[in-house]
Amino acid sequence: MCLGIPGEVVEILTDRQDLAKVDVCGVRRAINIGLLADEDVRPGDWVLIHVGFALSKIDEEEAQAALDFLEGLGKAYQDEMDALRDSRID
Amino acid sequence: MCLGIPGEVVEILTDRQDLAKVDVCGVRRAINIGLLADEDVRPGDWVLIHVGFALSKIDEEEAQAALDFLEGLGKAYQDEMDALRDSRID
Amino acid sequence: MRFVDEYRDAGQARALAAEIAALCEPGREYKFMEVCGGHTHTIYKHGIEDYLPESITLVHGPGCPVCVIPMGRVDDAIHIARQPGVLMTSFGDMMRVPGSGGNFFDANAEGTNIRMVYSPLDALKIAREQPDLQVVFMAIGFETTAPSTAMTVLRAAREGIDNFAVFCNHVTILPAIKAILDSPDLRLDGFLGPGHVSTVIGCAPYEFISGHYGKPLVVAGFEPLDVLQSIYLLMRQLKDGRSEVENQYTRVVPWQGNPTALRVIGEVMELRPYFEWRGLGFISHSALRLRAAYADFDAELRYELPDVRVADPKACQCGEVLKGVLKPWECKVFGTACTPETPIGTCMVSPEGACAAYYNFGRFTRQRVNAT
Amino acid sequence: MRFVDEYRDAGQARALAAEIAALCEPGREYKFMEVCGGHTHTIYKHGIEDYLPESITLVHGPGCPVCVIPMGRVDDAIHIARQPGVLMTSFGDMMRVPGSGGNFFDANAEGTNIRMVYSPLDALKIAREQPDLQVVFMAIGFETTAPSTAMTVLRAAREGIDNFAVFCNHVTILPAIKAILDSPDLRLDGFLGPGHVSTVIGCAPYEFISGHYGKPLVVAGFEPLDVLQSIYLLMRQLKDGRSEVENQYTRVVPWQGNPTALRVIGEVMELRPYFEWRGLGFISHSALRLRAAYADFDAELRYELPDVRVADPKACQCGEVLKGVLKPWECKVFGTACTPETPIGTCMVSPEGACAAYYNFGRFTRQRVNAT
Amino acid sequence: MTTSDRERQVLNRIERTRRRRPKVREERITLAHGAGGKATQTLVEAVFLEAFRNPVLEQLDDSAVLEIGPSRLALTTDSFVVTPLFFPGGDIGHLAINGTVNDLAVSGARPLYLTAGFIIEEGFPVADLIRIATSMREAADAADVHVVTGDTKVVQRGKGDGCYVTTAGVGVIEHDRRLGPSEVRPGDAVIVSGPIGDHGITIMLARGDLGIESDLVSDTASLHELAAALLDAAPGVRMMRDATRGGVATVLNEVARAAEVAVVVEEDAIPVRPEVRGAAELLGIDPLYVACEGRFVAVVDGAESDRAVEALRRHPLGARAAVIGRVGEAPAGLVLLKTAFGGTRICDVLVGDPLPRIC
Amino acid sequence: MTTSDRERQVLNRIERTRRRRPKVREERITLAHGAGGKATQTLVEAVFLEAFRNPVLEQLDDSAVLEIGPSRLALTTDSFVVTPLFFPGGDIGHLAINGTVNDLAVSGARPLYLTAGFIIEEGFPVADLIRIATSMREAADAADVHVVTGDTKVVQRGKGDGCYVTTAGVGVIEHDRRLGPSEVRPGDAVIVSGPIGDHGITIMLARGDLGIESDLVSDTASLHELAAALLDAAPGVRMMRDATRGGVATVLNEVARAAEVAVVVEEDAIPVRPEVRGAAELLGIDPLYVACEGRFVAVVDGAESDRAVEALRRHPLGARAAVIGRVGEAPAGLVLLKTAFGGTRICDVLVGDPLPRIC
Ligand code: SF4
Ligand code: SF4
Ligand SMILES: [Mg+2]
Ligand SMILES: [Mg+2]
Ligand SMILES: [Mg+2]
Ligand SMILES: [Mg+2]
Ligand SMILES: [Mg+2]
Ligand SMILES: [Mg+2]
Ligand SMILES: [Mg+2]
Ligand SMILES: [Mg+2]
Ligand SMILES: [Mg+2]
Ligand SMILES: [Mg+2]
Repeated sequence: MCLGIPGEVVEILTDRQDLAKVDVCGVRRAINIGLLADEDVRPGDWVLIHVGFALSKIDEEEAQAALDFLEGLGKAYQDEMDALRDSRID
Repeated sequence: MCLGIPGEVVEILTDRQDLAKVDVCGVRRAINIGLLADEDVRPGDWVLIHVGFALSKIDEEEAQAALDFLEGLGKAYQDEMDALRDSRID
Repeated sequence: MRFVDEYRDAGQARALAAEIAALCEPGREYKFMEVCGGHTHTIYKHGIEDYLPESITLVHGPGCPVCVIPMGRVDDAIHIARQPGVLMTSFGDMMRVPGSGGNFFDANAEGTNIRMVYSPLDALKIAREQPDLQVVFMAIGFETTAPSTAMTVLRAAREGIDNFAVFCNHVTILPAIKAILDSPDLRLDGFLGPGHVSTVIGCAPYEFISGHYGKPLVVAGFEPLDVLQSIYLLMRQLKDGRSEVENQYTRVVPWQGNPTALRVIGEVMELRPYFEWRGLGFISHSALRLRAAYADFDAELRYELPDVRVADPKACQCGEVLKGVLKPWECKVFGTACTPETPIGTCMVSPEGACAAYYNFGRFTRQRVNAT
Repeated sequence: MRFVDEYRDAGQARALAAEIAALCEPGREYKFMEVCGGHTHTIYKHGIEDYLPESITLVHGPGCPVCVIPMGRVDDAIHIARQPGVLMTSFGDMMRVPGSGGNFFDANAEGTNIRMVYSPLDALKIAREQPDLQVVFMAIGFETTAPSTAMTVLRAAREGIDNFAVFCNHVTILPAIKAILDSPDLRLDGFLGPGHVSTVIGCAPYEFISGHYGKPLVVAGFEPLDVLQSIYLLMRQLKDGRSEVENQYTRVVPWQGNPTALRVIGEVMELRPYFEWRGLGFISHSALRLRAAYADFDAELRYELPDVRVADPKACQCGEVLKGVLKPWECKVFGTACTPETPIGTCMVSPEGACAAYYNFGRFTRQRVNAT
Repeated sequence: MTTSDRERQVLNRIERTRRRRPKVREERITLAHGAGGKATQTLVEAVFLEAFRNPVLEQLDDSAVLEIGPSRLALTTDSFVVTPLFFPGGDIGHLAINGTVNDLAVSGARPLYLTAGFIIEEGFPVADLIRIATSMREAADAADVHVVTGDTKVVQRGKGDGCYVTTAGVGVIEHDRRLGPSEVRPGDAVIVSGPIGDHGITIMLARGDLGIESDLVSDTASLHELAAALLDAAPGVRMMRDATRGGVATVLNEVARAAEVAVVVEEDAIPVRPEVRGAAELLGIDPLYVACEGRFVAVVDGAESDRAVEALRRHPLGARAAVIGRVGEAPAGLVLLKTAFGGTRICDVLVGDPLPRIC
Repeated sequence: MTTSDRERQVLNRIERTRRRRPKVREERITLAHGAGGKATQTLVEAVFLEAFRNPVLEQLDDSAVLEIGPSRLALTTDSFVVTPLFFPGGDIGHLAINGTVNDLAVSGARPLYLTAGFIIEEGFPVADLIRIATSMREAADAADVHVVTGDTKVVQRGKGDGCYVTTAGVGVIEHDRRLGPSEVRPGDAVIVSGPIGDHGITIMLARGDLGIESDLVSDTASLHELAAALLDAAPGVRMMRDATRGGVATVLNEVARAAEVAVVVEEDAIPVRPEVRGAAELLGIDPLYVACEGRFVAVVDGAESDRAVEALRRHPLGARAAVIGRVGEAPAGLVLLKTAFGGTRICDVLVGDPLPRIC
């Protein structure tokens, strides 16, 4: 019910400024962007889609930061595992 | 369209005096006898049925008279034919 | 089946045939018109012509109520059926009668709801049971059928059923016979009178035919012996030099008709000033409509009808066939472009239409029977 | 799939799992409630529990909007759908929720016309295109979904579409969390905050939880790494002795939420004095209804509702499951009398319901995985 | 040229027209296309035969006869859309089994295995479905066949009419006789296995809207034993066909056309129950065109007709079997009816059928 | 008793419940009964299997396998009620042929002859009917089968939905291997013949009411060559089944239950087109449950899995064939999914299906 899917805005419909064509993995749907009226949505932006409405704009910098954190963690863990394995081999 | 079928009245419906149950070769239907209001239709009478209405009561005497005529004619013809054949055999 | 099977005896038929043959004057041709499509049907269905000498020809008349409905009326009916909420009802015979844009089945295929009923009372019953529907009954038929429609309207009025209406197309037989008698291109020796119409109107109304026009008329029943006997009676009149109205069908037709039925028709309906008959054109005072007192039940008033006159297809010669001027097979499209499957004219639709009866039952038989 | 697949990496999950394990104090049990059914679904669908140490238990919360709809509201919806000309619409999740006399599919089998739509705007579109229908949209959902309903009502009003109405069942998340926090029978160590609700209401409203109740809350995304990372953040807070509202889901959730959405909700809807939640009973100020200004679009006013309170089936322990007091499998009818095929309670219907998620995805896995 | 020469010319032109390749003139399907008469025939030939054309299908027989490995098999299918679903003497379940069994049986096959596909309307009572399945089982047991595979679909309310059933069947042909309308030749005798029209009239009355009451019951039955008995008794069986939609008249016309013979039927000899006749007269229809679901028409060597009828009469379902006519040479392609009255008329294929949805 | 003992007890009780004889609890048929999930299964077992019970039907396989004389034949049927009738990549005509050909092919038979029954709604455009028949011919030619007999019914407007088609098919089994889900054993490999879910998603989007655009086309295709190639390449083929209504997950569950094995699938290994995934995410459905009409699931001896996949990939329809999992011993009767994330979950039969009328 609270399902939210990220999609990329590919076009703002010229005849209906509150509608954007959004692409999800190659399928497209007109999504109402009226709830992002203050946000200046443009093609190339990513939005979170919920029951035909865009609920929020996805913040790519925040996303990158989170991924960086996770990757750092993952890398550290991997290094540790490798070290462990190496130490065992020794 | 002007199809008329003879049927035998088997019952006057008690709750609807303008309806009679009529039998045609063993199948039965309620038939409106309102057009025969002056004729005192009773079980045992034969009527001519057209689109759910009885159009006339069948006159059994007249029917018999016609049949008698036809049979007389047929018999005379048959006798003649027989005579003809007999005369040929001779 | 009583009152039916007795009148189908082959032995008696042979006897009657012999009598008829005996009445033929050598070298003379006889032409009798059976007015009623019911007779046309009987003649072909039972093979009555097999009993007749070559010199007697049966000419098919205008008495098939389905055949005489003009295209425009079919279009009007479909127009009514297209109105929202309308259930159109009629007798099965009407379903295949072509309008200018197809028949009732075609209309149903495109979304109308047109259903066959056995009786106008059944249409009224649907209206009573389904008050959300507007039930229209397309009434067709001669005086035989008009009383049933009238009775149904009376009942609807009595019960106050306001979702019921009649699209009235009842026609009267006498003006049509008169039109034929007045047409210059047809020579007839007498008429087989319409048996079931006569149960209602009786026999006296035909006296202008035997009197003014000097043509004998025998009111005839619908079993094959009835028809043969009626021909026999016609031949007798000719032999005797008489021109009378006779009643062969006495078991069913009282001379005075059915006064109740006539009263009911008169109460509910009145003559139209004129009405178009398919192939015959406009004939004065030849059809019935509802009286003003029953205007509430009159579909012609309830629905705005296009009421456009549609010309018969060029190839159609139904008029000539209905007037008896042409034999069905003489129509240029008979059996090729016009078949029961793809009828161009109405006479090919109703089982009582001359073209349909001849196509379905009659063709080939006379010359081929002995081949088998 | 961008912003999705990146958060499903098994390697990073192992790293996070190691960090989480490292934060566990020996001998201590941790209980975190995921408020939102979306999280419950993610947890079972991706097998997140496989990464958690035995000492951490995830407790499923009340945040599945389908699960909290009481039987009486389903009955009311079916009652509306039974009115002539009504097309009832709702999200697919609602179709199988049992009312006292069956679910929407059963109602349809008996003659109603209840259809799934993807968006409330689609319901409005049907109303626009089929003016003969009365289209009712059964609105369900938390603050995530309420703005969409509100926007749809605004559009209907702007366009003057008068054959459209909303049967409003929107609920608000905070009173439910508060009810749980106030319930005596549950000890929790923290909350995974509902990510998509928070896109609308933001993070600040949760501060009473970390403040007044002293329980840490992390607003969490819905991919499995989001959930693991949020658990990690909760564990850190516990380790650090902090109790704060944190936002793990910063790529989607702004701290302040979506002011436009909040404004739209406020314009169209107002809090009800109280509302019944399935299993939880009546909760004050926990649901929304249309404001008087939009009364024309309010199905509760347009149709006379039976509005009968229906007691939950005796065997049903959804209330305990929704409060996190019972694990799904601890309900006496779980998996035998109550299955997704024959649900007794709502938690077995929605894919986000704890019982459904556990039955469909979770059962058997923990102990059997290694067998294969 | 005399009048009768002209008439003969016209009639010949008509016969040529009748034999022309059929063409569907309508833009939309009407009920007539399903009624089993000319419109159905035209649709089948113009659309389906045209699309699928192959030598087996071209026979348009009750069953397709196939050589698979060393076996000769018969394969057939029918969809059942009767309304009402339950009627005096049976229900759609009986029809669905018996209809397919009969198509196999009249092809000379021993019916073995059936498939069943159900298209059910949302809201249909499960109890009625069970009743239909139970009837199918009963009928299958009676016919000694097995339903070995099936399929179930559900369509939205308003997209169906309760339940439609499609069965297909496989049988094995254990003799090497060739059967089929084209095997018929002049001198053969035409037989019906029992009184005609019971099923069609029963269905029509069961709908209730005609207000006609009767004690009629459908004749639905499986004819495999009767067909086998006939094959045993008369080596000169030319063809059998169950007289379903379109009735006996339609079967006879198929024979006349396929074999290029005249079929001459004696009206008097055709067994018709009085009630069938009564209902038919009331409604203005002809029993010759009314469907049976448990009667077949057979054509046998004229010399074997007595033996054939005796064999049929020994079976309860054939107790009123009768020779109803003979095959002649001319007019080729036509069915003639000698009326009880002593006249002769044509008996053509019906254009429309007043009885839709009878099976 | 510890918590986890208690949990295990509960779970065992559930498994016993799951295996109980199915009972239809509803009084009326709902759309779920036709969606191919649990409700369909229950209806089929409780009503049809109960009524018709015989050893062949009990297999509930794609086709019934019959011994007729010296021949081993496969017989199958399916009714097609898809809406819309015409969709990207095909129409009901393609489905009706390919569906039945595939049921024969995955039974290990060489498809030979088909029957076709049409239930057409009054008013249906004749041009559309011709289009459907033409598609059927195309598909039949491609599958090298012949439509040898058929039937046509017309139902009133409002009693149908344009056109329903029921096909039945006969094929011959020219080898003596036994195929079927109960032949599966631990150690076997699970294969799908190509990307899943294209058909179901295409149909759902083709209805237009979701407003989703895509370039997806149905995968409808006839799998007879692919099935034959697999049989040739891998003597250890245990079973094949086309993944129609209910999708791959439903087939896998049938295998797990019939063979009393655990089927363990790697989520990562399942070929799914991005567009299918996108549409499925938007709609909240799982491609594993979405129908294909041109893909099968096969289980082969684990040692032959590479050879099997190579053989499939040599055919254009199998270009993206892949091993998606393995068969284990326990938990018997269940399908487990190893998620890309590294977790494990159950993958049960779906109760309702969000996609009615897809075939
Ligand atoms: S053949 Fe057709 S067009 Fe010609 S007269 Fe007869 S019905 Fe009319
Ligand atoms: S098993 Fe069913 S009744 Fe029990 S809590 Fe879960 S949903 Fe409710
Ligand atoms: Mg047959
Ligand atoms: Mg058949
Ligand atoms: Mg048949
Ligand atoms: Mg199937
Ligand atoms: Mg219906
Ligand atoms: Mg299959
Ligand atoms: Mg099948
Ligand atoms: Mg199949
Ligand atoms: Mg058939
Ligand atoms: Mg429809």
